[in-house]
Amino acid sequence: MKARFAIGLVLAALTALSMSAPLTRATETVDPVADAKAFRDYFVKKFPKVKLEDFVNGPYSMNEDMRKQWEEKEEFPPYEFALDAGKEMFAKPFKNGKTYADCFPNGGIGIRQNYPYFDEKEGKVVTLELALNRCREANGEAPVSYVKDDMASLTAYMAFTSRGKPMDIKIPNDRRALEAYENGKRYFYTRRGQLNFACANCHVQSPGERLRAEILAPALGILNAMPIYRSEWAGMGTISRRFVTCNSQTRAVPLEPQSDEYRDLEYYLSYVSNGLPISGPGARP
Amino acid sequence: MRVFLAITLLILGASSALAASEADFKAAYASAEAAEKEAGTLRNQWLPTETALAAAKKAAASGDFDAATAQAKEAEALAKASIFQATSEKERWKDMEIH
Amino acid sequence: MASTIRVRATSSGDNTEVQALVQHPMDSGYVKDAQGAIIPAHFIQQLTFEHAGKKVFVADWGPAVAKDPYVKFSFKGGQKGDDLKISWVDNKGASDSTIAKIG
Amino acid sequence: MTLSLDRSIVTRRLILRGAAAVALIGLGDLPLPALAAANDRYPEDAFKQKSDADAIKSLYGKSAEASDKVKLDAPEIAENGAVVPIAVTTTLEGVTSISFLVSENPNALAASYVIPEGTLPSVANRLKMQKTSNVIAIVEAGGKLYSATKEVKVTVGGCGG
Repeated sequence: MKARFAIGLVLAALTALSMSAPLTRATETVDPVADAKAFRDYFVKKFPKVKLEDFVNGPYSMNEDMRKQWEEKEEFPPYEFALDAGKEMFAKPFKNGKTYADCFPNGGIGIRQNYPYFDEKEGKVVTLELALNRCREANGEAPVSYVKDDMASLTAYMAFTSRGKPMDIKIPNDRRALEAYENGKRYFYTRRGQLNFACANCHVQSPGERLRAEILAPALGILNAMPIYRSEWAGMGTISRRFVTCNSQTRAVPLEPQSDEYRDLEYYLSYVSNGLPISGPGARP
Repeated sequence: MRVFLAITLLILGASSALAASEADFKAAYASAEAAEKEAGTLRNQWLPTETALAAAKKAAASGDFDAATAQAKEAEALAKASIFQATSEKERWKDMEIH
Repeated sequence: MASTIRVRATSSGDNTEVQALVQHPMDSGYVKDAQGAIIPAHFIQQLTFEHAGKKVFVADWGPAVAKDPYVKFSFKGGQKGDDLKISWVDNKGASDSTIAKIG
Repeated sequence: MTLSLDRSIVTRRLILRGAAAVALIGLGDLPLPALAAANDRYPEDAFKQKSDADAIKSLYGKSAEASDKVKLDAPEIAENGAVVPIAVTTTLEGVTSISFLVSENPNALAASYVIPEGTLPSVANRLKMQKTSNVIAIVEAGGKLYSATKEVKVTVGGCGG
């Protein structure tokens, strides 16, 4: 079964990759297909012993002692309560009788791997968290905080329904989509904060290394396990919460959750992880 | 760039010898705030800048304008550094990109 | 309101393995909140498991047990479909209990 | 009349009373639950002790000897001091109690488990550790105490905001 699973992954990835055509800009080409291939090859070459789909397990794909502690947690994971709460919330109708299922394709089940997507009408990246709050507002409900439990529970349930499905992010042949992708890439490699670190310094140059108690996760598949229950937070965290805390770790002032930079960053990071399985919700240190 | 820094340090050293007045503080705080605002437009502010600005305000409120001015100058230096970081990274990020 | 106790009890014929995850803050009394005030100690003191009217396991916990505490043990006996009663009481006198079916 | 007896005296007396009770049962039914409740009293005092030695003394009234029959499973470096997976299993016979202590915690005793007749002598749980410390697993078997100790390194994560 494992071999077939891996081959399935590769095929799914190749089809997804070949979809988006490169855009030639005045100065240099923005070529997501080539980027994604180079991105994956870098990690596969740097960690030959790590199976492709195992990268989504972040620090646990990098360190045996940590992995053992993770496997123990996964026997009865701490995100169990968020998952149940998310399932309940997902089915509870809004005041107008509708539910989240009415806002999403396939009733919101098994679709997490297609988020974020580029909305060509709006010309912007739409993430799962943004779509959930938009669904609430469209049905007369107040939006929930992007960094708190309700959003984490909802995304935990939606991720759970997609477990195992390969990440499948599309970049339509639209200059604005390629620009959003490029913004995300630039953000990822730009040094920020007084400590002068870019995301890439930790997650590309030194995954597997220790940052005091923590082992740095590889960037490949880094969002596949989201949302995560972190022992550090003694609670759930969405992608928004993770980006905000990463910024403050380098002593940079975080941006508003779901601001353009963060949504483009999520677009880039998800795209270059196409083909790797969704494993959310996850448990992390 | 290094020469410029050396000169500012000299000026800073000289003026702090005299006790800072409220006016000195207000001027220093205003330019620090302006620099931090610019860092904001570049979407690249630093947390230490904000702590220094807050410390400056607190010191001024308690009437200690020496400390308040020093903190405001510190905040301005930090804000300027974050602006420098944003502008220098505009192209430099590509060096780190995986190819 | 869903019970705070999640249980997985599976019988292998002669032994029953029990895993429990309980939703509880397990505050140790040593942690400060955002405003710097100490969060008072609030933790489960005793968690009891009973099968066929007999106690098969009793956990006495202090504040050093992790939040949303987990415990795993096994006992001889217990068939598929049997009831397993689980109950806890904390240092503030709050309590909860549930009856799980052995799978 | 709640004497704060420590557990081992309690258990010895219980066994005597238990034997007497069993003998009586033959004559008529005798309420057994009162027995079971007796040795399940929450060891308040033991949890208040600072050091692991005092906690063990308060809990069992005797000291433990290290034994390789007690298998303690704990990480080398805790991924996070708030959730440290620790488990113990033993091949010793007649196990009646299992406890876990974290020497450097403010109060050493973390958890103590009553292992009734018929329950297997192995427990897994998740503890909190304030800092790098020895973790001690205690097994009471046949009225004697056996222990295993392992150091677990604990530090904070990340590079600091």
